Amino acid sequence: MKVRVKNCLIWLSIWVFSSAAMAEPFVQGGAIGSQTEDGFNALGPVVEQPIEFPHNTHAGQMGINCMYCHTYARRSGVSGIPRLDKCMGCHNLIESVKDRPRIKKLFEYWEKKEPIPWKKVHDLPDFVRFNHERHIQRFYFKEDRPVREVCGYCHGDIASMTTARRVKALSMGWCVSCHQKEHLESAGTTKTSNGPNDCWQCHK
Amino acid sequence: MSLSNLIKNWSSLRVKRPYEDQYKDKDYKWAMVIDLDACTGCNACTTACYAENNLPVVGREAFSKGQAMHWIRIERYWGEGEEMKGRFPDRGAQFLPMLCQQCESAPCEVVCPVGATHHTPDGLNSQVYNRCIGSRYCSANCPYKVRYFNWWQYPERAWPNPLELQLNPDVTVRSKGVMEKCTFCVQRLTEAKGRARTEGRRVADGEVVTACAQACPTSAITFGNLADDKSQVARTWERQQIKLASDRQEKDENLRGYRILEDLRTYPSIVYMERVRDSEA
Amino acid sequence: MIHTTDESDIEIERRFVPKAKDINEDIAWAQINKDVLRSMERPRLMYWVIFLASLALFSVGVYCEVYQYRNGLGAADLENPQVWGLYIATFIFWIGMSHSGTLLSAILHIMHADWRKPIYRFAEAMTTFSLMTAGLFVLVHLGRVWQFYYVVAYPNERWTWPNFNSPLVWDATAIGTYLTSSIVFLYFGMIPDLAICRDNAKGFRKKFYWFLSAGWQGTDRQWANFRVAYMTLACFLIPLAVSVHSIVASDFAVSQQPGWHITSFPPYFVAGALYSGCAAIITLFIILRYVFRFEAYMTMPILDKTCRLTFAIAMVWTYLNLIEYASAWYGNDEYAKQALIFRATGTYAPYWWAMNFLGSIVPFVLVFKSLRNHLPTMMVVSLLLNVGMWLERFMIITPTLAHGYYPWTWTGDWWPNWVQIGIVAGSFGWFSMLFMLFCKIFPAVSMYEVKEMVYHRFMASKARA
Amino acid sequence: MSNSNIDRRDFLRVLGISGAAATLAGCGNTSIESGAELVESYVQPEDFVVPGVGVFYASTCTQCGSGCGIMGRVREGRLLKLEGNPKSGISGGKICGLGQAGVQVHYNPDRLTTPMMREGETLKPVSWDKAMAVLTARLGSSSALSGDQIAVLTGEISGHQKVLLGLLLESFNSTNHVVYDALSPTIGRAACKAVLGVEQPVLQIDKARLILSFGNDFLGAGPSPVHMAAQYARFRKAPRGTLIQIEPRMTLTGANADRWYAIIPGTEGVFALGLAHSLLQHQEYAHAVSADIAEALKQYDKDTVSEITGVHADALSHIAGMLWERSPNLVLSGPAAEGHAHGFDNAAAILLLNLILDNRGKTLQGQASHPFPQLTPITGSTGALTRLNQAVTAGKCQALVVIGSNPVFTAPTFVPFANNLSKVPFKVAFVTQLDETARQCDLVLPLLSPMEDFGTHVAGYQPAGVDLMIQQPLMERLYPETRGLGDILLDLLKQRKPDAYKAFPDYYAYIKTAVTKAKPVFRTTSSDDNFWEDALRNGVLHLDGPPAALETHAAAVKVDKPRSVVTDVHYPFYFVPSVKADLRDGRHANLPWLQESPDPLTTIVWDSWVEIHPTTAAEMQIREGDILEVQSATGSVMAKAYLFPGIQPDTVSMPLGQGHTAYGRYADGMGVNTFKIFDPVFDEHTGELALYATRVIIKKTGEHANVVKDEGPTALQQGRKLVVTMAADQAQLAKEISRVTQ
Repeated sequence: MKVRVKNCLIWLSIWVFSSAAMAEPFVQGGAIGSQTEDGFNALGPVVEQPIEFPHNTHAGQMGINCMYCHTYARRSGVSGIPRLDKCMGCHNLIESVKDRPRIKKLFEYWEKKEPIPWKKVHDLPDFVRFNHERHIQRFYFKEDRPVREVCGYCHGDIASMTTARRVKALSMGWCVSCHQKEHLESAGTTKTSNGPNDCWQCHK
Repeated sequence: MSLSNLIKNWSSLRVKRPYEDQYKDKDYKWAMVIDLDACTGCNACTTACYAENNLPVVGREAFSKGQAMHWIRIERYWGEGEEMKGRFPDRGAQFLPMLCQQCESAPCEVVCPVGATHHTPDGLNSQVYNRCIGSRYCSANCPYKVRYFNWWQYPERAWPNPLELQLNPDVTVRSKGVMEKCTFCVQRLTEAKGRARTEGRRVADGEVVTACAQACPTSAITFGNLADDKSQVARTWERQQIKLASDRQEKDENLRGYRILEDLRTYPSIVYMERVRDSEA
Repeated sequence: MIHTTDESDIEIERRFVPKAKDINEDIAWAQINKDVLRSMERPRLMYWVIFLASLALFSVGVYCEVYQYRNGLGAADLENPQVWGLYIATFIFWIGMSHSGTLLSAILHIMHADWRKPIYRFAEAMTTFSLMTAGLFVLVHLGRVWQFYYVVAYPNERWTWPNFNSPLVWDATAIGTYLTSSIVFLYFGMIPDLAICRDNAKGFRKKFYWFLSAGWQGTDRQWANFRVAYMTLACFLIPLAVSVHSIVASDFAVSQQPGWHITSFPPYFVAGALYSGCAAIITLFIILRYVFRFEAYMTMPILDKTCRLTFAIAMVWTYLNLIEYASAWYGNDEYAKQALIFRATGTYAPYWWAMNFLGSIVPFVLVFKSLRNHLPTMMVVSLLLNVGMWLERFMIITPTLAHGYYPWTWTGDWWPNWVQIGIVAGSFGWFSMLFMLFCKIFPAVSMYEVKEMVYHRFMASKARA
Repeated sequence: MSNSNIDRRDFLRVLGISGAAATLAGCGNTSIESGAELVESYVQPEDFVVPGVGVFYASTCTQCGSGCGIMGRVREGRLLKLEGNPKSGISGGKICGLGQAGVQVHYNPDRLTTPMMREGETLKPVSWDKAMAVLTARLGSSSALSGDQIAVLTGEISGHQKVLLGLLLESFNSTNHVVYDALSPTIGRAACKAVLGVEQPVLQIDKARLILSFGNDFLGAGPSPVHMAAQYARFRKAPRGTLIQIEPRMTLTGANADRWYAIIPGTEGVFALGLAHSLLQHQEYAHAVSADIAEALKQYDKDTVSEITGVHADALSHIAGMLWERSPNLVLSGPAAEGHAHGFDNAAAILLLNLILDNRGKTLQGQASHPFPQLTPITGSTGALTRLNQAVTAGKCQALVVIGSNPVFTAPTFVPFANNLSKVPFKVAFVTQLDETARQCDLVLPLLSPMEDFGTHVAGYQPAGVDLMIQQPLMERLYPETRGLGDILLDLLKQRKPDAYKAFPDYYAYIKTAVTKAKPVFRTTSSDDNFWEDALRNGVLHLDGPPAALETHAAAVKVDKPRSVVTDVHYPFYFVPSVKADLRDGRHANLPWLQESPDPLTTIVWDSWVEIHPTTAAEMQIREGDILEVQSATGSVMAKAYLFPGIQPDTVSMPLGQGHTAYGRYADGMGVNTFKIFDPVFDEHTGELALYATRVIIKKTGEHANVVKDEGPTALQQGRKLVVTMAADQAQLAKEISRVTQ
C-alpha cells in the first residue's frame, strides 16, 4: 500500500507541474509580460546612452510635444531620433545651461559635425514593420488624443524618465491585443474599428 | 488571437472559394495582366525582382541543382503539344513570365500547417517568413511551382561585403529553411496604401506598380487594383470577359485573355493575353 | 477478461487450436520466467553485433543530420520541385511499420487470437520505436526545425494558432496521440512482467523495475482492473492506428498534385502499413528467436500464421494498388494519367516495376508451406517485402513531384544524395538500436500472457481429450 | 515610393552610409532587444531626408552606350535600386536587366579600392600620392612624350570625359584616341553611310507594318534596346505589324518573330538581292534602281538564291509578296549579315531593299544633328585595335592609357595585343575593377563607380531630337581611395596647362560650367544655377530637332554574279557567336545578377555552351551536356553541347563574354572565351574583323556534364495551354485596352 501511495504522489506531482506550465499562457497578460527580462510590467534593461538625455525636463517640465523633436513619426514608418541641428536650434540660444556637462557634450558633437550614436531602446525584430505614421495619424490627428497618451501606448510615460526605457512587452500578442480592441475612427464619431488582423500588415 | 477569439472567428479560418463579384466591395484586390504578345523574354523583370526583393544569387552549383530563387522566371517553350512541329521553331519561341499567380483559392494556403501563407484582405497570397517552419508542403501543392525555398543560408553567402548595402530594408532577408515567393511587391503596396489612407483616399491607378511591371521595357505587365472599376487592369479583365470567380471562362473567341491551369479552380489573379502570330507570314 | 474453465469459453478457444502446436503446453511457468529473464541477462553474441552495427549506422545518420542542420537543406540536394526527397517517403514507411504492433496486440487481442501472445510485446515495441523514428523524420525534413512547435495548437504569447485546415496539423496531432497512446499501451501491458523483473532483480535494476512496476502485487483486484484498462486501451488504439495512416494518406489525397489526389489513398495506405508491419514482424521474429534463444516461444507455427496473415494483407494491398492505377488510367484526369505513365516508363520506372514485383509477386512465396517454414527464406522474403514497401513510398513521393502539373518544372534526373541516404540509413540504425536496447532491458516476450496461453492450451487439450 | 527628385550636391556627404546591417539579422532573431543597435542619427540633413522613406535621384546609365535615363532609389544614404527615368526620351521610364545590374558595378565585392603599381610580376597597392607622382612623372608637365608616343585606348566614351581626353591628348600634340569595340557596328554603319548617306539611321519600328530583319537583334544586344523594345511594343499594337527574321541562329528578336527562317551564314546579301529581283517584277518598283542594276539582278532568280541560301524558293516569293503588300515596311541588316568578308556588300544589298520599297522618311530617318559634336561618341572598331597593335609592335608607343576597355580578353589570337603590351614602357589603366588588361599594366588607378561620379553622356543612337544625359552621384563614395575619371584627367591637364584649367577645382565644377555654358542652345530663360539644378533633377537635357534627310545611293550596292559560300572540308561548320544582351563583350560578366539571369533562348546560366541543331546532333550522336571541342584554324575551346532547334543545321553557335580569368569571383572560370577562336577574316570594304565568318570543326571529347539551365527535361507545353497563340487575323487588338497606344 505504501508503495502505491508513493507512486501516486510522484505521478500527481508530474501532472500538476506539467499542467501548470501549460496553463500559464492562459493567465490574462501573463504570457505577454513573460517576454520582458525582469518580469511582467517591469522596465526593460537600462540602456546607457552617449548623453543622458532628460526626457523628464523636456517632455515633463517643459511640456514639449513629443513630435516637436521626433518629427519623422508622423510622416514615416520610422520615428527616428532628432537631428543634431534640432537640438542646437534651441540650445544655441539657451545660455543658462551651456556650462552643464550634458550640453557641453552636445556642443562637442556639433562642433565635430558627428552624429550622436544613440542606441535603440525599442528595437523590434527585423521582420516586423511597425509604422509610426499610421498610428500617429489615426490616434493623434484623427482621434485627437493627447500626444503623451498616443505615444505612451507603446513607449510608456517617457515624460517621467530621463533616458527612455522600455516598459511594454512589444510582443506579438501584446500588439494583437490592442489591434483586436475597437477604437474610435475619429474624434467626432462613435464609429469604431479595430486594427488590421492581416500578417502582412506588420510582417515583411 | 485568444482562445475565445479563435472560437468566435472559427468560420473565418475556413478557406472559401471566391464567389461572383465579392471582391468589388473591398477597397483593393490586386491583380495583373501579362500580354504575351508584348513580352520579348528579355529578363528585365527578373533582374528588377532580384533588386527589389533581396533575392539571393545562388551561384552555378546551386542553380544546377534546381535551387534557383527567381520569383519571376521566363519560361521558353518550343511548342504546345508533346512534340515539336517541323525542323525549326519558325514561329519563334514562346516566352512565358511565370510568377506567383496569387490565387484566390490557393492550394498552398490550405496546406500550410502554421498558416505562414494565408490570404490577405486585398487578395494577395501572403508568405510570412518568420512564421514559416519550412515543411515545403505549399511548394509540393503549388500547381505552378512558383514557390522557392531557402535551401542554404543565403544571407551569409549571397551578399559579400559591400553587396549587402544594396539590400532593400523594406524586405526581410530570408534565412535558411523558409519558403518564399512573389509578393506582388507588397512592401510597395503597403506604403502606397498607407499614404493613401493618410490622405483619405484609395490608391490611384498606376500610383503603385510591382518592380517587374515598372521595369518591363515593352510594358507587357500591367498591375493594378481589380476592385477599382476604372483601373486599367479591371477594364482589361472586363473587356476580356474574365471573371475572377469562374473556373471556365465563357468569352468570345477573339479575346486573348486566359488564365493558366484555371480548371484546377485556383482562381488566379493573373490574366495572360495570348501571344499573337501572323499566320500569313 | 476473467478466465474460467467454462465449457463455452473453451469452445471459443478451440477454434484457434491448430493441428500443429503453437506452443508446448507442458512448459512450466517457472521455466517461462527463467527463459525470459535469461534473455535479458546474456543474449547470444549476435545481439552485440547487431547492437554495435546499429549504433554505427545511427552515428552516420547523426553526422549527416548535423551537417544538414548547419548548412541548410540544400546539403541534402533537395530542390524545386523535389522538395521532400527520401525524408517524407521514409517517414511514411516508418509510420506504416508502426501498425503491426497495434494489429497484433490490439486487433488480434479483441479477436481472441491467442497465438499472438508470445510475439505481441516486441511488435508493440516496434510500434513505439518506429513511430519515434517517423517523428524524427518530420523534424529532419523541416527547414526550421527549431520552430517546430509552431505546429502545435497551444495558447501562446504570439496569439497565433496553427492552420487547422492543414493535414500536417492533423498529422502532428494524430502522430502525437498515437505515440503517446502506444507508449502507454506498451508500458501498461508490461506492468505485470515488470513486477516479475523487480522480484528477480538486484541493486540498481531492482529500483528501476520497482519504479516502473508501479506497485504491482498481482492481487485479484489489480488483475481485474488491469484487464479492463488494457481492453479499453486496445479499443482506443485501433481507431487511432487507422486514423493515423489515413491522415498521413490525406497529406497526399487532399493535395492537388496529379497522382496524389486519389480517394482510395487512405485505405491503400493503411493496407500498405499493415503489410510492411507484418513483414517487419517476420524479420524481427527470426532475429529475436535466434538472438535471445526464444525457440520455445517463437515457434514455427506462430511464424506460419504470421506469414499467412502477411499474405492476406499483401493481397489486399495489391488490390488497392490496382484500384489506384485503374482510377488514374480510366479516370478523366489527363494529368494523373500522364503522371502514372511517367512512373511506369520514366526515370524511375525500374524502381516502380521493382516495387510492384516485390509488393505483389514476391508474397506468393508465402503460399508454399515448405517455404514458410524455412527460416532463411522467410528472412529474405520479409526483407524483400519491406524493400518493396519502402520503394512504394519512394514511388509516391519522387516521381509525383517530378511530374506535376507544370512541365517547365519537371525533373528528369533527381536522385537523393549521401546526406539523405545517410539519414535514412541512420534511422534504421536508430530504430534497431532502440529495439535491441528494449529487448535487453524489458521482457521481449510477455511472460504472463504466455503463461495464460500455455494454461489455456493445456485446458483445451485436456477438454479435447 | 516618393518621387521627390530634389538634388543637392552635398546631401550625400552629410548623410554618410548607414543602416545596412539591420536587414541581415534575418528571420532567426525573434527577441526584442534593447540597446543592441544604433538609431539612424543625422547631424544636419536636408529637409527632404526622412529616415524610412526612399528618395529618387536622376542619373544616366553607363552600362552600355544607349544613354538611358535612370533613377536611383536612395534610403539612409544607400543606393538600393535603379529604375527608368520617365523624363528620358530614350528609356521612357523603363530599364533593362543590364541597367538594373549597374548597382552591382558599384557594390561589387571585387572592386579595386586602392591604386596598384607593378612591382616585378605583381601589382602592389600604393598610396594615391605615390600613384599620382608616377602618373605625373610620365604624363605630367615634365613629360616629353608627343604625337604617336602616347595613346589612349577606350571603349565607347562620350560627353565631357571624351572632351577632356581629347584635350589631354592635344597637350601632347596627339590625336591617338583609340576607340576599340570588340563587337563593332563599323561594317553596317559604313554600308548605311554608303547607301543612305548617314552612318546611323533612326529606325521607326512602330511605324512599320512589316519588318524584315536579317539577323538584326534590335530587342537584344542592339543599340538602345530599351527604346527599341518600347517601339516594338507599339509596333505590336493595332494595327499589328509583322516581323520576319532571317538569320543563321535565332536571336531574341528572332524568337519574337512571326516567321523565322534559318539561312546559311553569309548568304543574306544573296537573299536580299533575290528579293530585290522579285520586287522589281512589280511595276511600281521597276524604276527604283538603275537599269544596269536591274539587269544584274536578273541573275538572282529564286531557285539560284534558294540553292545558295538554303531557304526554300517559295519563302522568297512569299516574303517579296508580303513586302509588296504591306507598306511602309522596314528591312534591317544586322551583325549576323554584316560580319563576313563581304559583309559590307550584304548590308548594302539589304539596305537596297529599303530604297526599292521607298521606306526613306517613313520608317527610316536620319538622326537630328547634334549641337555639340565634340560630345558625341566615336564609333569603336576592331581595326583601331589592330592599328594600335601595329604601333605597339613597332615600339612607337611609349605610354598607353587604358580606360573601359579590355583588349587582352577580347582581342582575337591573331592580334597578339597581350604579348605586345610588354613593349610599352608605361601602361596605366583606370578601372573600377581589375580585369585581364589592367593586370598587365604598370599602374592601375581605382575609379569611382558610375553611381558615385559626375559625368555627361551622349548616346550614339539618338531616337528623337538630341539628348545630353547627366550623370550624378547617387550616393557617397564607398571607398575613400577611389577617384573620378574626370578629376584625374583634370589633374593631368592642370599639370600640362596650368593656366587653362585653374578655374576648375574639380571635375564637377568643370562640367557644371560646361553644361551651363550650353544653356543658350536649349533656349531657356532660367538662371544658370536653376538650369543646372533642373538638369540634375531631370537627368537629361533634351532638344527637339528635325531628323536629317537620307540620301539614296543605289549604285553603292555591288551586284556581282551570285556567289555561294565556299565550304571548307577541314572546318565543316559555320561558327556564329551569339551576343548576350546583358554580358555583351564580357565587360559585365562580373555582375552576379547577370550571370544568374538565364539566357532567354537556352535558359543557361553561369556558363558557355555550344548550340547545335538537334538533327545534326543526332547524326553525330551528340546528347545535351556532351563536352565538345570547337576547333577553328586559330584555336579551340571546349563547352557543353546544347541542342537548339533555332539554328541552321550546319552552324554551331557559342555565346561571347564568358571565360574570364581575372575579373573577380563572379566571372572567373565561368565558361570559355570564344573571342579566341575567331578566324582572321576581314570585311573587304572596311577592313573590319568579320565576327561571323569563322569555320570550325566539332569533336566529341567523350566527357559529359550537366548543362546548368532553368529549363527542365521538356521545353514543350505538353498540351497544357500555358502559352496560347492566336492568329493575327483573329485577334481584335484595336478593341483592347492598352496604355501603350493611349
